[in-house]
Amino acid sequence: MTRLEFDGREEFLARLRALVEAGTPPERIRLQMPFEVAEAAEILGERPGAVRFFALAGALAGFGTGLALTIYSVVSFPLRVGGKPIVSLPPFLLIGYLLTILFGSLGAFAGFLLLARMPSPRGLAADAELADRFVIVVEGEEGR
Amino acid sequence: MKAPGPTLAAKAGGLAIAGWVAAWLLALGALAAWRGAVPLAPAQPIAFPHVVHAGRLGLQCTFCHVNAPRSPEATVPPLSTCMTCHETIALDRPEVQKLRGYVARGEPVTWTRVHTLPDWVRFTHKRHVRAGVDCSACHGGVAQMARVTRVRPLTMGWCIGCHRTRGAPTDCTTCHV
Amino acid sequence: MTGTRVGSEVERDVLGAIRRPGWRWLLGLAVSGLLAVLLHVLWGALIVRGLGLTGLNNPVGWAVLITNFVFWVGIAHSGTLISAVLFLFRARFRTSFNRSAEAMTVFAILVAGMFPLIHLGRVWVFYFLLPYPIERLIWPNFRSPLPWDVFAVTTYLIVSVVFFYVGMIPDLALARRHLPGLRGRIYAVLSLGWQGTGEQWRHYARLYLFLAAFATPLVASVHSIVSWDFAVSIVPGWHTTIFAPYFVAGAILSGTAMVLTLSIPMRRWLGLEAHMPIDHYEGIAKILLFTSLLVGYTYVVEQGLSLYGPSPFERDQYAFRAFGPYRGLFWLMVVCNAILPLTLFLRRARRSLPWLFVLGILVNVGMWTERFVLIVASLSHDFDPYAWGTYSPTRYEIGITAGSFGLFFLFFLLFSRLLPVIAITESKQALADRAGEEGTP
Amino acid sequence: MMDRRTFLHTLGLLTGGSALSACTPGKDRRHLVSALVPPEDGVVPGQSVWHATTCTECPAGCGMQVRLREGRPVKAEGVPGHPVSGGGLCVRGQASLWRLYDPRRLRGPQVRDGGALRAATWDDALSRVASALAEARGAGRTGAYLSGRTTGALAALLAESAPALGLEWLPRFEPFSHAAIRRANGLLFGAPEVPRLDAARPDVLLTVGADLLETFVSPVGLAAQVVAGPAGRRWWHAEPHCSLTGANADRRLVLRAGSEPWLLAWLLARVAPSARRPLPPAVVAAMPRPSIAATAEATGVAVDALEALGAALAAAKEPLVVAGAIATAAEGGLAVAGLAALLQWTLGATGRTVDLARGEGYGDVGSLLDLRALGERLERGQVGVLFVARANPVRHAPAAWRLAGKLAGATLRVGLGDLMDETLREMDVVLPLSHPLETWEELAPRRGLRELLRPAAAPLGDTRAEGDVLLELRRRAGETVAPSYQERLMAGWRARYDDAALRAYSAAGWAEEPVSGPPVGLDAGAAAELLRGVRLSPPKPGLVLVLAPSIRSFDGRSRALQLLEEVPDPLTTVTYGPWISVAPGDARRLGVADGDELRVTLGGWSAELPAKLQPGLAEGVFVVQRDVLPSFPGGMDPATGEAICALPGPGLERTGRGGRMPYLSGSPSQQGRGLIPEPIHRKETAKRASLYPEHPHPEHRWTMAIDVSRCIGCGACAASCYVENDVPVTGAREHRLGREMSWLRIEPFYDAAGGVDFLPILCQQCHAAPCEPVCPVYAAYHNPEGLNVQVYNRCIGTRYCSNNCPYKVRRFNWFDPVREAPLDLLHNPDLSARGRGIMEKCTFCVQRITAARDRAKDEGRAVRDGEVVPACAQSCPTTAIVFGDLNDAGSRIAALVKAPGSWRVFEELGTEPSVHYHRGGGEGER
Repeated sequence: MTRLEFDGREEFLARLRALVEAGTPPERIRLQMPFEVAEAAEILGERPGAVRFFALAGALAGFGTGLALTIYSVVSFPLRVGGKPIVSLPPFLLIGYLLTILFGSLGAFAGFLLLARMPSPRGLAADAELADRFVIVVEGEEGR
Repeated sequence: MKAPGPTLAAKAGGLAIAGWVAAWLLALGALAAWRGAVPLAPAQPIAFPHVVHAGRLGLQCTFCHVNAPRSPEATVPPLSTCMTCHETIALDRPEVQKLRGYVARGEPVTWTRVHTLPDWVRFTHKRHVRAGVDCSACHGGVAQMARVTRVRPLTMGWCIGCHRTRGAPTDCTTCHV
Repeated sequence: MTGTRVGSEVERDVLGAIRRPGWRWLLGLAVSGLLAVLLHVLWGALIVRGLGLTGLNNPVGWAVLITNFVFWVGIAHSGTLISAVLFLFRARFRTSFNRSAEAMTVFAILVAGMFPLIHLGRVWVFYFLLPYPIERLIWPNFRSPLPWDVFAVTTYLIVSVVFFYVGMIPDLALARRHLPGLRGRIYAVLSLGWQGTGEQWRHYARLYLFLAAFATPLVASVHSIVSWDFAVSIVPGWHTTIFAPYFVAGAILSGTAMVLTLSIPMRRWLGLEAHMPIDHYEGIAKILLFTSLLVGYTYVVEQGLSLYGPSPFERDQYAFRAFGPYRGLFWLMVVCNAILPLTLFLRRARRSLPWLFVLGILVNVGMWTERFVLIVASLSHDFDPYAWGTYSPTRYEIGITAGSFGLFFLFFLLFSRLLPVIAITESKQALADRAGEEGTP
Repeated sequence: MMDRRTFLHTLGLLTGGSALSACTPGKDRRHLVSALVPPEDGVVPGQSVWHATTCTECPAGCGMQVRLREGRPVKAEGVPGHPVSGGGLCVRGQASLWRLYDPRRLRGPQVRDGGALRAATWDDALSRVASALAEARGAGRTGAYLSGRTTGALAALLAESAPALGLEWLPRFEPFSHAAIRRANGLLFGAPEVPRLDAARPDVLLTVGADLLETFVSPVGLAAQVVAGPAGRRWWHAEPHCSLTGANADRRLVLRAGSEPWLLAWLLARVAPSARRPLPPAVVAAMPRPSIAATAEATGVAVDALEALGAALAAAKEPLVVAGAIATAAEGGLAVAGLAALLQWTLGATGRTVDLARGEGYGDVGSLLDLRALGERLERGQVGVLFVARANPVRHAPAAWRLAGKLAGATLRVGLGDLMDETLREMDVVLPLSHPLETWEELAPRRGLRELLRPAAAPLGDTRAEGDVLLELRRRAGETVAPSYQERLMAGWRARYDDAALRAYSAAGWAEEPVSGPPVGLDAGAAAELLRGVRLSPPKPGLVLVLAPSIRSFDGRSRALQLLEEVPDPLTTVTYGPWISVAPGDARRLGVADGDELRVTLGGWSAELPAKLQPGLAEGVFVVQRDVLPSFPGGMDPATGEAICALPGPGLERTGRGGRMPYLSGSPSQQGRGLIPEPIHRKETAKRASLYPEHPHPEHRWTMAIDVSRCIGCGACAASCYVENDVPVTGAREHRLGREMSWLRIEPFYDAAGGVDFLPILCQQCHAAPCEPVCPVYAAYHNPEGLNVQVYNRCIGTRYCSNNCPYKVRRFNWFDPVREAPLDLLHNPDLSARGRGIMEKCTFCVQRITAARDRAKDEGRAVRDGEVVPACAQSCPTTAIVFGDLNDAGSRIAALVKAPGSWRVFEELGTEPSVHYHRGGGEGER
């Protein structure tokens, strides 16, 4: 396996591009970066992660929960207030909206932890390496 | 001015945060503790066995608790009621002698309530008895109890449950005025 | 010049700040700590003796306590605005402020959240407000704006905390590397073992984007909902449709002002001048100016509507605000919120940190009075003339208000020492971007 | 003749909760008590019994029924159809229960030991008195017994006891002695009496000074009569200041103080020629004939007003002129009373609406003249033992007399009373009297009427009935007397009544006997004499200080009862503490605002009082309610012995002190907001403008209608509400902060002309209530019977509901309500607990609705119309409040709600209140 380190982003990207064009299969390339470089993912031809699906699921769940909770609460113990109808949707939609956002963000966060395999014991290990430079690691055949 | 810094900061910070959190937990704890708990089966000055009177002798509840059908409060009977029998019956029993002691001293007996409701609940025995609710619905099988025990939760949800099944009013003013 | 060298500077300075507690800091910590204690002591008194200790009375059932609630929720706003909205708009000057603004948001919501509880008559049954299946079979009334508040504020708190934390993960990892021993371990655990692999970065980017996307509508909705506490009622002076935008604008104004108030001294005392350039402050100043214009506009519209509208109650109410016993506060609020910020049309004013600092404080004074006038004046002069009455706070309310500031600054001071106050990683990225632009003609 | 037990039973002595029955601990929820024997028959725990008895807060003797629970009186109400009160009970009557439970009540006898009073036993105290009596007899010094107005059985006992004890029973002392009226009637008709009035019949009514609605003889009864007057009835009221009576009259004439003789003289001359009962020539000859111009000049009343008044009286079918109170409490009061009496005579009122034969029984009441005589006798050391019972002469005698000092002239001073006062403080022996609800008594407040008082509670302290004290003293003097006052009374009743009659008496609490007096005739000579004595001098110019009677404490005897301070003064809404009412014009001149303190000086006398602006008041007139003054600054009219209450030339200056004073009104005017629409057109019942469907009220729809033309603002409803609902009494400090707790208030609104409208505001039980949807926990909700329910134990105290209530009728418990023992016994057990941090409010006395439904269920029927009567409606002397079920098409309420001109407050807000207001049938001239 080979390990390459760079100070500058441009050199790093150039080299990465070269590697891929040279036919190195992306799945054998591991990167480490001090900050996000969107182009890297493009070069490796990776598609945006699945976080969005978690977010969507959370959002939908939230909205459903909000409506269900509010409607159930008035139906189970109907009390007349201010001459308003028992099931008054506008305020209930509001609750639904808020829970959409709440569950949505939590869903996204949970998804991230899952996909990024965090918290990761390897990362927590005392000697875990954290690059303040750009690192490209190309695993050899024996890597698998 | 470098070594003590972080530790001091950490200490102060830790303390402050801990204190704040602790205060909240304390408050919540106090909240949880806040309810007047009533023992389920308190000891009574005289161990009156309902199992004998209501059970074996088969006396009606209202034989002693005369006010149940006509008043909000069922009330316990006056000692004179007990003495109608215990002038002559079971004089050897220690509890009966206790009773006679009270009467002799002219001292009223103060029982500990087993079934009690908070001040903000208006409960009337009359309505329930007249609606044909069996005493045991709320008081349990007293006729089998040597010492009266609270077997029903007597919580609002429990009341409402019964009111709903029996089609009794569930408007708040029914119980809370 | 390449990104990493400059980047490592940021890293050193910011993380270095965690080490050096000046005497100013310790003093501040002590003072704000005492105030925070005072807050809880006075609250205890209110619980034990009753709310009669406040100056509240028959027409005026809400006053300083609710004013504080609205005020702090308002403060909380700029955090989300700067981190989420500016992130979506790719506003570069954001990087100097977003971390402290997010922290500010979290702390402000914590403080704000206490006030609805403090002003409850029977706080020991506050759980009646929470939607959980209790044995009483009865639920909160979701038609009332107060449960909306409960949901809105809770949501806002949780989302802000997540946003704050997620944004910090890479920096925590860095901090872990800079600090030896136990504290290092703590930061390591907090960083969840972040290593900055390509995989992590990929998902991280998506997550941050989504959080920003979720948080952005909250900027608008949370304070709208707070405004509906008033707008949904029928009280003359409260019952107006303009309240939602009015409150949001006001919230951002006060929040931005608070950012200035906090970050200018911080910049100085933590020696971060290099990483929080004036240009960035100018950007904030522009936001301040813009929102101030919005607020000024709503003031005019509000009065206009009342004069134009059919309701004599409304008309009397606004006359009462401007010329009644609270006129002093009313005009103070107009000057602080709608007039003084106009100075920011001048570039010199926008770039003068002392003025921005003073202005920040004045604007928040103005915003606090705005909420006070709005709440108290409306209640003290509503429909039935017989029931009119005025209100003035007691030392309990004043103490609790001071205490709330104490608690807030306590949190912020701790933050300024225990966590990286500037988004290091993002700054690096920003610097790299700039370097890139300069490097590639 | 029935046996003793049935006899007692008939009198209700043994029925539930009476003083003797075992009283079970009410509040203890932790224990149950087995008594030794069952309680007396009739007692069912947790059920109330109503006792008919009599109110004694003032001499009128209104009927009062008391509700007993667990052996304690918990509520007082009027007796429907009572001959004196007609069914209402005034604010003071409501407060009589506060007197019963007053923590400051004297608990036991006190005797003076080296200067100070100290507690003593009855035996000790009485033996002192007995020996002193013996000594005095030995020394040949007759003692004196000075008491307040005393009637019925006690009067009989005193009449025979006083001589037996070597005492002279002095003429009764009453601050409101109506001496001038009695003197005039004595001179003119040989009947020195206060006539019984019928204020319901007149179609034209002129009251000069006489405050029919506040303190004049029998205010509750008169109020009921006045509002029941015939349609189109016109009522003029003439007085220098602005009293509640004046505020309620159709037209109020502001008289210059002391010009009453002018007005009446002019009227007499005006109507005499055409009168239905011509005056004898001698009288006509002696009649003074002031010109209308001179009269207008002297009285300050416009000529056309005088013309209108004269014409109305002359043309009236059933005219009535009444002069009294402030009008006769002045120099020349006799002339005023005399002229009024002659007007009554010549207008034909005497014998019809003015009944001297069946008078109010004031014949044996004296006046200040008698008090002065007593003072002189004391100075000359001619008095042996001096008794003062149920009276406070020290406070009501003119301060200049220094009566307190003169009392030392007696060998021993014995005071009988229930609360320490200025007079009792001067006594050597203080004997605590039981409350009228703790003893047996029989009153005869007016001729031909007997009223029963019976014990409703066991005495709270070591107190006794006055009758028992007298009997005991006679026993100690060696006489053989009845074993107890109770025995004496019962013997009397046994002799007087048979079984049925006693039952009736006991059930009603009163019995009327036919009284026949000779028809009175006018003594022409005396009349001419009196007329020749009328001096028409121009009234003194300049400021005048009016010492007005107070509806809240009568002559001051009820002043100690806190409830009466909690309930605001109807005209100024001042609650606690003294104040001086100032006309806005004078306030500008003096540069004072509400709460600024004024020093008032009259000769040597001075007092410092905070000012309160009163719009209705004429400039130059300052009003102080005489009950709030520590001593009486006025003098006495030697001709009649009346206290002079309109005092010219007071000195007024700012002290510079001042501050927030406890008054409740945020604005004396409606600010054009039309709470009381004016004038009321017949308005089409507005279409319900709402997006929401009408919600159903399947069973009942409780609704209230209030007739503002009948509401006189007396505050009885408010007081009744306080007692019925345990409304916390918060005190002056809280009132200053604006934290009164009243569930029901009466809002006085002044119009530009100085007229006053009274608007009772209570929870309006809106159908689209703004308070409900904002409550986060459903503590406020709308129940199927149309009530806006407040569930106290669910309330968490956000106060949002109160903010959102346009009527501001919700009350928040800022602190835990505390009541000093034994006041805590005055507690309605039907209510659920409320406390600190809870919002509370009126719910149309829902506990009474529940009780009525309970009763109906037991009897297997529906709730009847008029069966549910909220406390406020029950007490209203003028029956202005009607309550009922709107679903019941035949009910009174249904008719009233539909009636033209009925409106709801702030209807434009779409809250759809369940409280409807209307102006009765005929609109007043106001």
